[in-house]
Amino acid sequence: MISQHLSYKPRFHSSWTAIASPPTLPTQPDPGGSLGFYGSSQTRATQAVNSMVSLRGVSKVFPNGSLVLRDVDLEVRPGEFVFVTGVSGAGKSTLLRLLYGAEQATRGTVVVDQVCLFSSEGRRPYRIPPRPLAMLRRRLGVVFQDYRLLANRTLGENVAFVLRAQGLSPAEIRRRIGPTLKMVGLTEKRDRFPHELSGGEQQRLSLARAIVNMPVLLLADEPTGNLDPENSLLVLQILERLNSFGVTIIMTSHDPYLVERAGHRVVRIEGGHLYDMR
Amino acid sequence: MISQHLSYKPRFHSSWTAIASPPTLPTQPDPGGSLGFYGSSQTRATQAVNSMVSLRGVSKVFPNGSLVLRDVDLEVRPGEFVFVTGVSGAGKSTLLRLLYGAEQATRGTVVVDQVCLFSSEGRRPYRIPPRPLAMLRRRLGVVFQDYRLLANRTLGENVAFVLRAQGLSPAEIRRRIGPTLKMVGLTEKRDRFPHELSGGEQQRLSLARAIVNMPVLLLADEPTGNLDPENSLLVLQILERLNSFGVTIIMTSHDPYLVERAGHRVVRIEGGHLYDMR
Amino acid sequence: MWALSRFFNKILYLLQETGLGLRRGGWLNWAAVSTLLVLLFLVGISIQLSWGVDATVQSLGGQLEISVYLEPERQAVDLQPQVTQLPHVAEVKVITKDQAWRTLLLEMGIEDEEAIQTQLGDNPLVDAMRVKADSTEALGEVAAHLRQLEGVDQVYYGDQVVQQLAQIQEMLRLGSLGITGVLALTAVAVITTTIRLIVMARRREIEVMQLVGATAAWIYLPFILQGCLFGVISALGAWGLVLGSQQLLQELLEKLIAFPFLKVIQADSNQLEFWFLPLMLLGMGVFLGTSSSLIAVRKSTSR
Amino acid sequence: MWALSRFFNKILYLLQETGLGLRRGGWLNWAAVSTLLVLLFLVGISIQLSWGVDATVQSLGGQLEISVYLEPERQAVDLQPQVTQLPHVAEVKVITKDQAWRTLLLEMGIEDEEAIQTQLGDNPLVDAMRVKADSTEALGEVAAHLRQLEGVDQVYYGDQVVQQLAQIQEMLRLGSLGITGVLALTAVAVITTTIRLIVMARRREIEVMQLVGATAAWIYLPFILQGCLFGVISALGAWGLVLGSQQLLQELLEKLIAFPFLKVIQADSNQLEFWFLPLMLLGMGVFLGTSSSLIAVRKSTSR
Ligand SMILES: Nc1ncnc2c1ncn2[C@@H]1O[C@H](COP(=O)(O)OP(=O)(O)OP(=O)(O)O)[C@@H](O)[C@H]1O
Ligand SMILES: Nc1ncnc2c1ncn2[C@@H]1O[C@H](COP(=O)(O)OP(=O)(O)OP(=O)(O)O)[C@@H](O)[C@H]1O
Ligand SMILES: [Mg+2]
Ligand SMILES: [Mg+2]
Repeated sequence: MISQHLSYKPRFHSSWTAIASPPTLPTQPDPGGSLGFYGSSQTRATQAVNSMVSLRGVSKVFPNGSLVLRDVDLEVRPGEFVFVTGVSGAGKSTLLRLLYGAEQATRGTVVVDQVCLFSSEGRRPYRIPPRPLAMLRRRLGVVFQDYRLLANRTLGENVAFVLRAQGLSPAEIRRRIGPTLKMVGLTEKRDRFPHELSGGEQQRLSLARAIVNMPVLLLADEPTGNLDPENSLLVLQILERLNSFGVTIIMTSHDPYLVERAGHRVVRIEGGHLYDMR
Repeated sequence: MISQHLSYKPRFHSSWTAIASPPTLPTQPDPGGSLGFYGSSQTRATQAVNSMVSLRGVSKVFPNGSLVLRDVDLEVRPGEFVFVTGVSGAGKSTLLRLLYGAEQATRGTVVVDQVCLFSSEGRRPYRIPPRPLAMLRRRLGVVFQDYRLLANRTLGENVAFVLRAQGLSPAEIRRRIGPTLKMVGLTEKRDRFPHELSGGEQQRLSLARAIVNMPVLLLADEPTGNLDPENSLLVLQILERLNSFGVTIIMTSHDPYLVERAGHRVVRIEGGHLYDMR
Repeated sequence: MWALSRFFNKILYLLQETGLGLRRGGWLNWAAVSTLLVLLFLVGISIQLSWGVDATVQSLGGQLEISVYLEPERQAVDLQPQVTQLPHVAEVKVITKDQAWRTLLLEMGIEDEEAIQTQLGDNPLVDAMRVKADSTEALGEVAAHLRQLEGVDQVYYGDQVVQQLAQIQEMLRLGSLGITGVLALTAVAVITTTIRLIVMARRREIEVMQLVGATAAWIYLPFILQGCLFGVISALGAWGLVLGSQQLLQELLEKLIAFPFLKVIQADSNQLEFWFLPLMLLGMGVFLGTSSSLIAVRKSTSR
Repeated sequence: MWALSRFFNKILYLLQETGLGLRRGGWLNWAAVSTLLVLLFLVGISIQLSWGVDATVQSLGGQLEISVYLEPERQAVDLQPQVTQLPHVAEVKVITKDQAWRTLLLEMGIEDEEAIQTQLGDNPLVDAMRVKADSTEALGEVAAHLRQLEGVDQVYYGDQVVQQLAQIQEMLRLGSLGITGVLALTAVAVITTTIRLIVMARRREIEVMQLVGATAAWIYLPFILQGCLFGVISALGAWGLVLGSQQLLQELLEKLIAFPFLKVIQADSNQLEFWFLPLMLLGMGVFLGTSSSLIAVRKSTSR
């Protein structure tokens, strides 16, 4: 069922990226040398093929002065499955928020799926305008740590919501919701409201919403925090199945056993730095 | 620091319980036999000494028809430490909510700290009136699964809040907040707002708020869900220290390793029934 | 074909979303509608009232005359055509000195025909005209013109009462204008507040919408449609209330005072004028509703 | 001692909580205050205006007289004391038939003293009195009394203008009463809505307060205090606006029309009447603010 939306093709399109022409990855030395700022498109193209997420020298300082990330580099290739670990308050959520544009980096370059979200290179910092950001977000799936469900919409509407925001037909939306809810085991609760769900059920609903539109990149912030071991494993299996279809997955987790068991790439944030663990 | 509020004395007072005169534990056979309903005060007194929480034949059916608890019995003695486990959606949170009066049982008797919250015995169901309920809640501490922090108050105010609701003097409140925040490791973030905290920090704040008024009974719903193993252990240690001072603790958890490690009493909810595991 | 179906889907979405907002909004909608309704009603009533008072004072003013006394030996009938052609003159009535004297004597109680005939010879009066102007304001102008005519001795128009009537009318006009203005301002403030509160109450929802990739237009159009709908509903309701209260006012006035102020009601649906008020209310409601939601929404547009 | 300090702590808490609510509420407070302010202002202005119009019409009505014509041979001075004692009679002026005849002749242009003397002998007139009533409404009553007096032949009072004036005054009174009523209703609706929205916006907070054992009074008193404060602030603001716009209106009136309607302004701060309006606005504001928050809060009280 799921596989039918899943014929993965790396995206080279982005007509508007060309129009907006953001400063693209200037940390990479320009091979042409003389082409200057706007001439580096070739570098970008090569870059784009082998990178889904690319952070270069990214620092994040919050307005209240707390320095969360310092000079972080991260490359995630399409189709990878990456665990992000670290103690509570290390900056895992902040890292993911930079990727879906909910926070803005203080310095460095953030590129996701060939779209530059932020770059402090160039004369003044470039920040992605609202419309391209919305378009990028449609290709992402996010499981928020605090779920962010819509309190006054039923489960079904909460999931449908993402698809409706993209103008899909009601019939198409109906067709997709069923299998997605089934995957996370919430089929019977389709017409309930979020406050009528247990904590773990809310978390699974959040996951369902993130995957219903078949994202190219799934950012899951602690998607198993309120789940028992069996359900955690189930969620991990869902994510791994998606990953096997070509979806890139970045997931944070506190559960060392889960991380251990999965055997995927692990990065760890500690003291603002990012360490590759496996 | 903490120990100074902690000289634990079992409470026999409750002048207003006498006034409200709720139907008290009629499931217990009346030893006097002829004293009838209001004569069972002696039964209650004996009961009260050896029980902090007492559920008798409690069932909970939600308005939408889902039956979560069926005919559950539970006795928790003062000073006990009880883990409640079960898969996601089993009814753990619902059980705790019955104890702090956020949900009302459908059938059975619920008594917490010698106060009857609900009883379906007698001609018609008894439900605790708002004022005694508020008074009972002041003696409880609750860590909510979804934290329930006040978004527009700083950390310090969020914690102070509980004490202010009881009319303590500002000086006294200030004196108590410092150590409590220190215990959960949030001293430096005292003047921040909840949305400026990471998920785990919010969870610890919720814990701080629950313990600041030295409750006689602490109900912790998944207090380590968003914490890394080290912090989880820290939280467990805090709870155990409180327990060693005489505070009764009922905690839900999904983490089998944590439950294993702690070695306390464990009850498990499965299919609406409550099983004593250890 | 694909583009068309997508467009259709979008329209459907907007309508559904607006409908959902209305259904889920509950009493928030009623707050907005009722506030707007009350304010439109007040505006409508004050307009109606100012029209009515205008018309009433107008008709009252029309009954006020200018008295023109000619020089002795002048005949009023000679001057009459000249006077009739003056601007703003509505009616000219000639009173010859004989008529005047006869009336006077009769009024004094001398009813003996013979005595009257005797006295007529001694008639000390002059010919006079009563001139009516077409509006109260024009009285002064007409009087000024009359004074310049040859053969006119004295021109009296208006006493204190007339002047004060004109002043009352002026005051009423100013007052109703002021009240209308203040009410319109209040309306804008209240609706903007209400819609901003609705947006705020759905802030979390909007946040999530932005996070899953909805564009600003997509998010805010339903709100704007909602505001527009509020305007339409309120305008219709307000018009109904205005019609109802008109009837009531009319009945009350007819009972309380003997003289019916017919000008208060203008319920002739064939006239163009009849449709002016509902159209104005509708336009005002839609404008206020839409622009208020725009303002409310504008303030919260960020990413 | 302990109880006292606890009580003091509670008061302190309430004040702090109210202050916190105000500070954190941001523009929500301004929404409430501005709505209430505008409505109080309108009420204030409409009351002022209705007072002004009342006074104006009163003074105008005071200039209207009843003409009383006696039977021939009756002396007006004989009747005068009797008339003066009638209820609602403000002033009585006697016009003997000699005076009247002389005036009439003079008006007719007969200025020759000798001719007048000649004519006086033939005086066909009767003695008359001009009676002023203390209010326009009393004219009818006074006239009826006068008609019953012995020796009175004819009583004339008021023409169409007088009647219409009384009717206008009646209409104005009705209108201002109606508008005041409608505005008061609007005020209650708007403030209740606003405060309920504030409560709703803080619903989560209230929920948490209940869950940690705060009693209903403890939770809701700050809201009620806040509502009361809104009332006080709005009333003060509204009074300022009324005073300001009074000045403006006065100046405008004085410029636009020659005759100053002195009754519109009553700015004598030594008079008790001067303090009536602000006190009324204050009372109304506090009442509306407090009762509205009570209503708003009542609706959301549950556990
Ligand atoms: N908006 C903000 N303003 C200021 N500081 C912030 C803000 N958001 C997060 N922080 C701080 O940044 C640090 C990292 O937060 P983050 O949410 O990324 O942690 P995390 O690794 O996700 O932790 P957890 O595992 O507990 O969720 C924390 O110390 C937090 O207090
Ligand atoms: N207000 C409600 N109305 C209807 N059903 C509810 C309501 N609250 C909870 N439920 C249902 O009751 C069941 C138990 O919920 P509860 O929150 O107690 O689970 P839990 O054991 O805490 O799960 P988790 O570990 O995921 O938090 C769930 O299936 C949930 O859907
Ligand atoms: Mg986090
Ligand atoms: Mg739970």
